[in-house]
Amino acid sequence: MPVIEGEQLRTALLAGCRVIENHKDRLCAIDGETGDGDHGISMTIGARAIARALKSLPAKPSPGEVFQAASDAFADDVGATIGPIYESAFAAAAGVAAQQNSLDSCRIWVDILHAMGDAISQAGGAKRGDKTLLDALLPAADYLASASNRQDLSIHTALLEAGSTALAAAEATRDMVASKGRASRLGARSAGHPDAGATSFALLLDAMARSLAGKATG
Amino acid sequence: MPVIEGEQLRTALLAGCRVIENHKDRLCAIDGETGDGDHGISMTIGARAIARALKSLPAKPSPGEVFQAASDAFADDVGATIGPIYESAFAAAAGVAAQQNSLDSCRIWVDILHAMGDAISQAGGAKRGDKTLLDALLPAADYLASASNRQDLSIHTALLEAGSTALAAAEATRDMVASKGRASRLGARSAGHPDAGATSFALLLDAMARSLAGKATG
Amino acid sequence: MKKLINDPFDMVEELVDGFIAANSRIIRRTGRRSIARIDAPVPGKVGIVVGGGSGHLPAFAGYVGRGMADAAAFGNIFASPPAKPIIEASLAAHSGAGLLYTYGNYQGDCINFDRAMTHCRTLGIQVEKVVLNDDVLSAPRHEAEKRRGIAGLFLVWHVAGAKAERMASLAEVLAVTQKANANTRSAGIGLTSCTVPAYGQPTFSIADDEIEIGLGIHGEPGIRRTHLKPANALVDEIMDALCADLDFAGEDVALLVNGLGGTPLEELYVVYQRVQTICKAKNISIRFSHVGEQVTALEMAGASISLMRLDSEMHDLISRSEIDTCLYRKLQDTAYASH
Amino acid sequence: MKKLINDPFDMVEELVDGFIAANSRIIRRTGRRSIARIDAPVPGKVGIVVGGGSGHLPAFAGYVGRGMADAAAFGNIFASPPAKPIIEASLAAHSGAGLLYTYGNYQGDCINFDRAMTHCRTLGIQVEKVVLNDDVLSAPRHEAEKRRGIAGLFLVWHVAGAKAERMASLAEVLAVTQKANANTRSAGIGLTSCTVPAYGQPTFSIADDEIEIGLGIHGEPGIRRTHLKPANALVDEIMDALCADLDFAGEDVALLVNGLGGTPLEELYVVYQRVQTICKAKNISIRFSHVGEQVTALEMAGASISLMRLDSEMHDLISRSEIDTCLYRKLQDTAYASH
Ligand SMILES: Nc1ncnc2c1ncn2[C@@H]1O[C@H](COP(=O)(O)OP(=O)(O)O)[C@@H](O)[C@H]1O
Ligand SMILES: Nc1ncnc2c1ncn2[C@@H]1O[C@H](COP(=O)(O)OP(=O)(O)O)[C@@H](O)[C@H]1O
Ligand SMILES: [Mg+2]
Ligand SMILES: [Mg+2]
Ligand SMILES: [Mg+2]
Ligand SMILES: [Mg+2]
Repeated sequence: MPVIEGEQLRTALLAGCRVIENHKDRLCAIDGETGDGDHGISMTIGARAIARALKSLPAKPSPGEVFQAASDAFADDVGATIGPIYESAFAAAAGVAAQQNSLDSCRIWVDILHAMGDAISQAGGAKRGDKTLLDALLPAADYLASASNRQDLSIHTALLEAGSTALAAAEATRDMVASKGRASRLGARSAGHPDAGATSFALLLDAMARSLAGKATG
Repeated sequence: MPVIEGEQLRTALLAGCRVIENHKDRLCAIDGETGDGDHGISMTIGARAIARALKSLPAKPSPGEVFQAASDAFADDVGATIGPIYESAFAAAAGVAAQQNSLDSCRIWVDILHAMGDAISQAGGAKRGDKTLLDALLPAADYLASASNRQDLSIHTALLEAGSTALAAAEATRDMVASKGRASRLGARSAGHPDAGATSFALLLDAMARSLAGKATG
Repeated sequence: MKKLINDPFDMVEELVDGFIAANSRIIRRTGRRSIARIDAPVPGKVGIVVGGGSGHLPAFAGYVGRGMADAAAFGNIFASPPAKPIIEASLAAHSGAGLLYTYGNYQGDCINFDRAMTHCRTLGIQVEKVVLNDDVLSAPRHEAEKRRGIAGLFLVWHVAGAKAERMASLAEVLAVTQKANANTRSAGIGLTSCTVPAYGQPTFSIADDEIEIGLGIHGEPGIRRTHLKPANALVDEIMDALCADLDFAGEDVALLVNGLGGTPLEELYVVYQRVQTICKAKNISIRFSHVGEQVTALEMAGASISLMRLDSEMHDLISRSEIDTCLYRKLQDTAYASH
Repeated sequence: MKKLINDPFDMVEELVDGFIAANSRIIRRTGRRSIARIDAPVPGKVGIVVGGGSGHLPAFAGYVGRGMADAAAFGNIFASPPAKPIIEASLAAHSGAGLLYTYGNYQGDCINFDRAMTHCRTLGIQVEKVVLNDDVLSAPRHEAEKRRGIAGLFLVWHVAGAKAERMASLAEVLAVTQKANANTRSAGIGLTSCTVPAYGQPTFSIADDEIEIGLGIHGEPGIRRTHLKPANALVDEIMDALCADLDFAGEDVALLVNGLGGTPLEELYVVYQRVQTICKAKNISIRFSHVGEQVTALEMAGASISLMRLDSEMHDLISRSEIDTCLYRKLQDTAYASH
């Protein structure tokens, strides 16, 4: 397996963007149950903007440059809640990655995810359990933190597991009652459907992990 | 069988109005195929207006008064093409009936229908074959003209036959191409559906004949 | 059928009541189904009397007010008003300078307005008429007198209203209105049908991927059906039809992108974006434009495009007019600059 | 999905192009997704900056012009604009007298406007905000700060715009806008869903005989579902909800009957007819009213009612204001009388 440098990160993020776009309709449908049905669209607009930005980065970008390009892309093109959320989250990731040439340990990914989580909480005031993308992101971070002491796991395998953890956690938001964003207006009526933002975050992380591990994404 | 005086005519026209309203949706559907789908509504509005007017006529009105009340009702409440058409037609019928206490011969009904037909042509410029209510009215008049020499037929039976003739003639407008009114804009596309106005006229005449003959209407 | 109504047969009564109550700054009631400008008759002014079936708001009653019409008659849904409310409107608008009737070319309207005209003339009132026939798709050019009137009335009435407001004579108002109508062309497309409330069913049925080209404003079918295409392709077809009928290239025009009721303004601006691109390419100068719902067919989805070729008189009338009607307002072109 | 569009992902770009081209008398482009009054910044005037997701026209961009807003930012369909176009709009509207941001209470708008505000303040520009929360059905009274903004903005912005147009200070414009918001209440019902073009499916599904009570303006579901009822019964429910939240009895009010996009004006007048009957019964004096589509949700069928309690300052501002924006115009109350 190659180390995770900027080039691999770029490829992985592009793979994630393709998966997001492939799941556009599902994400809209989930958002439509309790929100306004546009989450797949906002994420697709963001994914396309990231893809454009990443393609125009110079060869061999640093990991920090890749995350910052994603942040700028979300900032300019997306809007809504999710636009500034990911703008802040990717900017925080870029901050953590800034001094790194490669992202090859569980530890650095834990730091990245925690920084993203903090930035998200700061941007939108949400905390764990509010039925947002934090509820996919933080379980993935937890898993990586627990994995960081295990010698038997490669970073690629650990990230794959983190992706699976995020997907399961996103699914588990089904039972939560939303307390942020549009869905919160429905109160108890918001339970029974998974959270759209948690689902898209999990798809993104899982697709990136698969790409880094050289697996097919879909 | 009672003679056909104003009171019987009023009862018959009220029966006709009920039948029109009962067929509202069918008339709209027919009009919708080639026109704007409102014929059942215009006729129902007219039928209700006639019913209101006839109910407020004094007891034992003359046949002329009955027809004139119907004309005024259409004039005030209906509009569209069919409003002035029936306004004129009923006014013409009132003119023929003016000198009569009863309408007991085929001859007088032929005169009434011809006067109505002329008034309709004058009001809207249509002639036989243009796929209008004339194509139900004039065949009924033809039948009554042919029946007027036959001693074996009561006026009640003759009017029943005239009603059936009108219904069949209305059905036969299916093959005609409209050259008046909205449907005419469709050209050949107007063939294949019976004419809405012919259908409603036939329903009206048939219901009146049934009422005069003491039969159930539906 | 899902509508915010009570008994469908009471709908017109109730909407007329609501309309009159909501617009009492500008109009007054002149009968059960007729209204006039609150200050009608305006001394010395030709009275412009309009009307038609209900279901087309803002047309027709919405245009009563300063700068457009003096009085209007309401019909039932999609049905011409009877002569009676037209006569009421006429008497209210009549200042002595004569009346102009102007309405779309539909058989019912022609018959009822003609009956009202005959009546008013017997009272000694001068009445002229201009029957609008802008829909190029409703009949071929050599039968232009058979064409029906659709949203082009919105442009024509700018000219008619402005001329009358300048206290022109009946002959002058008639002439410029005829000229405006003769220079106006429209064509429309429908994406969905609409439901006449008292019937409760869509007037026609149409597949999810089909549209009607050349339909009118009453939910009646169009002249042909085709598959849904991108907006740009549809606009190109419509513009071709308009320009084939009257050569607008190199001309000054007034332009309307009209929504039929169910199509959001956002889509109308997508349409306008293409229309103005085409106009630039054809060297057509848009001197006045409007994008919005003006002549509707209840909740039908679809749009029409109308172009009116402007000569200097018409251009002057439309650009300098000030309009304050119930449902449409326009300031002079210079209003911003002078502020 | 049947819409007059091209690629759904190009729709906002194209509609903004069309909007700007069609309204060039009044506005100019200040960025890819932002516009300002053609004469902005107006020297000495507080700049009113608005914005929100697309799909609500005439709101929000349609209100840029004399008497309402100075500049606006466009978001994607139903999505708040990012901070960037809000900043572009702000810089264009900024004359030195300060800026007022005013928008509906949605999380996305709050975050993005706040980011723009922070940025502008670092540039030394004074910025205040009034976040509108008129929808009484979106949260209980003791959580009024959670309520979202719906069509009431149309009334509030009359007051804000008129005050700014009179060259009041930022503190004064802020105060009267807060007062207007605090006195405004709205509630809506939806009959159908709507389709976000890039998704292509209705946002929610609803049976033929069901309606949503208390829905917003983004095709999101309402707070409860009930059976379709006659319009009068629905209006009674809405008016009860409004009056239970703020006692309008005996007060002067401004009133909006707003269509969500797919409901014909004819139905809105049926609604208004009932509203004004109720107002008479409750001794509520309607000093200003408007019936029409102002704050829409694409082609969604439905309506909302907004009431704003007027004190003498607000009444003076709303009745004497003259408004000439892209999609809404209003003359002074006296315009007819003085003519
Ligand atoms: N305050 C918040 N903090 C973090 N995430 C949030 C917050 N509010 C909403 N979200 C996430 O955003 C998702 C909705 O995004 P989207 O539909 O694109 O935005 P909008 O609600 O503006 O339409 C939710 O499913 C949730 O995961
Ligand atoms: N010129 C005409 N003369 C006589 N009858 C006509 C004429 N035009 C239309 N009709 C009749 O009127 C019917 C349509 O009536 P209706 O739907 O009520 O009016 P509209 O066409 O104004 O909607 C047609 O089916 C036809 O029978
Ligand atoms: Mg959403
Ligand atoms: Mg018809
Ligand atoms: Mg009709
Ligand atoms: Mg949204």
